[in-house]
Amino acid sequence: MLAAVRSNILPLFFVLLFGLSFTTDAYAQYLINLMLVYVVVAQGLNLILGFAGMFAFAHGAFMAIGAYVSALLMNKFGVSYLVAMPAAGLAAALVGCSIGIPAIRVSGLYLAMVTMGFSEIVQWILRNWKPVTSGTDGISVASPVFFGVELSDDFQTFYIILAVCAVMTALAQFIIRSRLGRAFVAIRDSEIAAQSSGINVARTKVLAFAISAFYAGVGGSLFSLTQHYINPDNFNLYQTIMQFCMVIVGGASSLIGPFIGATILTWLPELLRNAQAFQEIGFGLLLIVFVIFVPKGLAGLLIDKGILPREEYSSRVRGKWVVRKERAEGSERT
Amino acid sequence: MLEVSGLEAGYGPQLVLKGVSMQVPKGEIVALLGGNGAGKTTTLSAIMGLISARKGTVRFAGVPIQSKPAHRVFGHGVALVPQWRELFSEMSVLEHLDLGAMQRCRRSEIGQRIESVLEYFPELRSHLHRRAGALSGGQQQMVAIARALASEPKLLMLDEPSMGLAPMIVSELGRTIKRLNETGKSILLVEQNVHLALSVASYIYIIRGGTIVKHGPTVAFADERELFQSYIG
Amino acid sequence: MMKSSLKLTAAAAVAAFIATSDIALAEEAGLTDTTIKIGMIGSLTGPAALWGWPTINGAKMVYDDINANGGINGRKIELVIEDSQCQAPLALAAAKKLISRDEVFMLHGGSCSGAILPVRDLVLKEKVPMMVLVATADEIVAQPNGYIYRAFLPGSYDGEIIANFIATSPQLKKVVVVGNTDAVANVRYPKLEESIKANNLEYLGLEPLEVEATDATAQVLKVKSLNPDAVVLVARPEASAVFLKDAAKLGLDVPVFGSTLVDLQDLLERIGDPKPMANMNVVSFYKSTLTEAPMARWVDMLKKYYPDDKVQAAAFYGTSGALAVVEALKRAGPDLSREKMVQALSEIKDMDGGPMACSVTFAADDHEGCKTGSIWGMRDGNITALGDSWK
Amino acid sequence: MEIATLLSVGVSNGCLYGLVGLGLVLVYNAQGIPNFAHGELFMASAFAAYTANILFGLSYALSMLVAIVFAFALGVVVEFLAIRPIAMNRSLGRASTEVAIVLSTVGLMIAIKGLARIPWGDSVRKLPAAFSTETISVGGLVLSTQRLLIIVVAFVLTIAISLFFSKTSLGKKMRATSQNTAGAMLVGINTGHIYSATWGLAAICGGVAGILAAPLIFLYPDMGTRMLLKGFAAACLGGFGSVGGVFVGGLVMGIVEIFFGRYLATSMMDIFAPIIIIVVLLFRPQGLFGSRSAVRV
Repeated sequence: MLAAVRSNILPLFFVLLFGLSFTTDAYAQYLINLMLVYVVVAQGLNLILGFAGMFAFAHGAFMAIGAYVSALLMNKFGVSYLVAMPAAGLAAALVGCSIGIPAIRVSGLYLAMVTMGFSEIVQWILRNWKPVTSGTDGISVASPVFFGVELSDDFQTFYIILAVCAVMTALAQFIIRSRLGRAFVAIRDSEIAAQSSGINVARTKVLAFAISAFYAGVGGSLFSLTQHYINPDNFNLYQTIMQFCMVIVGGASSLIGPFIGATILTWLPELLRNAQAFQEIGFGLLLIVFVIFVPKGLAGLLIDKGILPREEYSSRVRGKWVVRKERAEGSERT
Repeated sequence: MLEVSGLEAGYGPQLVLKGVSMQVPKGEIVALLGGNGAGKTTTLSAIMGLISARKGTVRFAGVPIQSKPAHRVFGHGVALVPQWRELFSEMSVLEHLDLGAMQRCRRSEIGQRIESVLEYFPELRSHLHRRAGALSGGQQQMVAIARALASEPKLLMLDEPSMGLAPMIVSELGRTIKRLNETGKSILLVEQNVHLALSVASYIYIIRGGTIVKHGPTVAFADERELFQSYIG
Repeated sequence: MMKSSLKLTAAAAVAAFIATSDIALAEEAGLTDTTIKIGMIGSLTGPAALWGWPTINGAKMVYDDINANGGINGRKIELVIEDSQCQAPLALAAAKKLISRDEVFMLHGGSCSGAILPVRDLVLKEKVPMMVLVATADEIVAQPNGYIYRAFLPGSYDGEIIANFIATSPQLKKVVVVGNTDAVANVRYPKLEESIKANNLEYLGLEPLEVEATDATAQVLKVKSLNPDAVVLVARPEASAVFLKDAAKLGLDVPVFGSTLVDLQDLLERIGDPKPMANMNVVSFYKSTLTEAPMARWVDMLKKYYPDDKVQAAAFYGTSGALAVVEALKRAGPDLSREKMVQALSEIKDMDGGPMACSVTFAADDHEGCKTGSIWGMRDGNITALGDSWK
Repeated sequence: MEIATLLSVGVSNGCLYGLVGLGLVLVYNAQGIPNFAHGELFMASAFAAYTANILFGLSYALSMLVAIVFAFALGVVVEFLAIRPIAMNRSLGRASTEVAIVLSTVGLMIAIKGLARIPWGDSVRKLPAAFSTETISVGGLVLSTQRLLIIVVAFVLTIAISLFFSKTSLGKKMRATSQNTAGAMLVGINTGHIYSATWGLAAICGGVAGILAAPLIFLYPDMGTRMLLKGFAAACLGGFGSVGGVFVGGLVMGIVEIFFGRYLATSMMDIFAPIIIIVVLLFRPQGLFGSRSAVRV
């Protein structure tokens, strides 16, 4: 029984949330929805940051692209949400590609700055391209309609969000276990080694950008459903940093990490509402404490303690390459 | 001078050295031979304190140094010339010598130190103000050795100094190593070049799979080919 | 492992059950025979915290005062205050918590338009009366809307006030606008431009100024080259001060009109030099400066209930809203309900706006209660109310 | 005349960007990471000067000194508490270590900002200028004394830092460590101390900029973020190579920005810095003057 739970933890989590939706109030349901939305975005960030080891500082911007594209398609062209949401993901992926292609030319941490600059520019466009984005006034988002039924409240949108989150999780698992996922890990650990084992590094990097942006775009589209209204402020630097916190606290390069991270970072501020202690300081310190003391995040910790099952894709690569060892091995190979 | 016993070390979860024991007596040249991945560089890194030893002891002049960081080990008089030379590519040759001497002598003595080091490498004199990155491979190797010598170490460790050098320069290198030894320096030479090792070392250790598999005075390994086979095989 | 993940979800489940089983005893949410529960939302932490407590306390002191004097129709006001951090997801969470978990009778909140706009939908759907705290966007209160009211000068109106004022002086013809491009400034531009044109003034365009500008040399020189008769400055206090200093330094010598984003007293303190202020005029919410008699009652009230709070312009933004809430609660009588409350609010006519220059008037199809402010300027080094025409 | 005015403002702004950029470059060269908390060092130093001068009533010069010492100490403490534990953790791969350090600086950025809000979040504060006469007139050109001070101090500091790197032994050790950490260890340099010193020096650069800029702007906890981007842009233009290069990068940035704003579009001034960052890093990663080899890969 316990073993069965251990190995099916994510499906069980979805079933539990589904069951819970019959007993929650609007407030809790809203937070569950928001949490699932953040899971989707964090999974995307995890793919590029945790698995491919690329520092992309632009997930707020990708979310914005997704949110605005789906909202505008629905508001201005009356497109069904079933079309608008994937379109939002694709639009974000396209933009992700287009900044990914030049960005692969800059190595390592220059990427952090390029992507941060990109986010600033997206913010500026959202604020200033008023005929389309309505600038800082924001735009309200129509509720999706399925078979004549308008899904407007949190209990109804929950089903869409839950389904999308489950699909995206399955997709993430598929990617991680595929050749592409292994290529991600290989370029993270050593680009030279990856190249010499026949991986097209440039293409893999662009794909990492595109896939990661796709997740953020879909997440942004779902986010707009929870809010019914979006404006540029929803997608600022703070949003990006929060996504980073989720990945790091939950556990980078683990499928379950984004779930843990999104759960904690959505609920903790709410539980501490009355204390009003969880402000920026707590947020910042949480990030620092985790990168120092729990670098593998809670998922890594639970896996190491044997509480969670080892994820086959991550155990294969864990700690295999260390900088000095690269040198040492390089030397002894010659 | 240097006593290593039961040394275990590695990277991350991987153990590379599985109990290495060896000695470098004062004033001797000792060679450590081994194939690719045998743990030669790891041994030097562990002695130098670049990676931390998990088990075993390293004593230098009777003092345990196995848990000390590299700069402290250096302070005891151990200098390493790494395989990849690890030069400061944007700095001049003179600055390299300066930095080498700086930590182990008074400011007023630096000039004198540099002068004495340059006696071994007269060729460097004409390149003192050039960037290290702009030098040839042989010259870079000289700078790396000279930088280490500037600290007047008691033990000099050389990690495959012959690598990538032309045969002419290798034999020149052999002569320099011998001259250094004649001034009383203990030397630990890590090599794949069996010929060079046999021509300068007085005692030989062979490492394979992270342990010392054979050792003895050089005369016992007179046949080069047999020696080569023994660590490859 | 099962334990840890189950624990989490179990905790959530338990919390949910507690919430749903805690059914209010009164017929209408948030009411008992002795209390009325009102939910407040403000930006108490994070970058916008500057406005958080001062504006909340400016409204809260009115409720405190009512409670100290026995309450309304036998009921005392009980406040539940939640933080929005000026972020939409958190503001929405706060509103949902207040409505579905704390089951408040009504809301009085919102300090950032962007954060509170998502709440509008929710409030209208749940039919909860709401008084806007300090958020200025028109859309929040715009019709159709049966439940949301605002009792202070909304952002878009100060442009009209300024344009009308400029038009009273025949020698002022050409107007240029300088301002920030963030949400609070942007809500003001459409109506400002429209009013300038409606008054037959020449509109020379908008020169953006960064919110965090450290200097405005480029803007001042550009404005000078356009040769305007007056400048409308729609910027936050920091950027406004930077602009005024550079304008004085570079010899831009035309009247400048500030929006309600700035306060003359505050600008004077910031710049610390009356010279750059000589041409400055602002639209103000208030009847008088904080040091003059009409404001004395409110300043005293603040000092009484919140002696640690700074007496500043921002302190009284929320006061008129609280006064309107109290007035409506009184009118709605002891047999209170949300619908009666909304009815009572809509019937408020010509109520004294307290510190506000306007008198508050609502109608069933117009929930913007306050549409006038006054123009103040520096005259002989003193802050002087100029009224609504050039003198 | 107008051009001279624009130039004087552009140059002094550029000096500030250059100083902030220099602090970023020092840390980047030493540890290969962009320090996202650098803007907060700028902010914290400005508040330190404010606290010393206004709250404790110290003389202006003494407050500046206190603020500089504070900046140095803050840099060293931050390195020791939040950076070193990660840099020393050998169990992470190189890529993970760098990402972890960057995230740590991001955490610091938020935490320091939040910390500053506790005493100073309630209102905006102002630090007086160094000289009581605010402007002087040179041949009809009105110059702000504070801006002149910025230009002079930035020039002097840049030259001093250049000399520090080429002449002093600590400077040489810092250069050696940034070029080859393993090599530095092998010549007996305690790289831990060097990192502390680097962060301290970087914080001084940011701090001096903060102190100098404070009288021109107003002090509030969020004042650093904008400066961070401008500093990045200056560093990118300068090419992360030499001290002088970054300073010139800052000047170019300051001058071009203001002329662009005046004659093309003031609305673009907001995103001038990110555009420069992207364009330079993508098309000329060695900066305007840097040599290709100076780029860290």
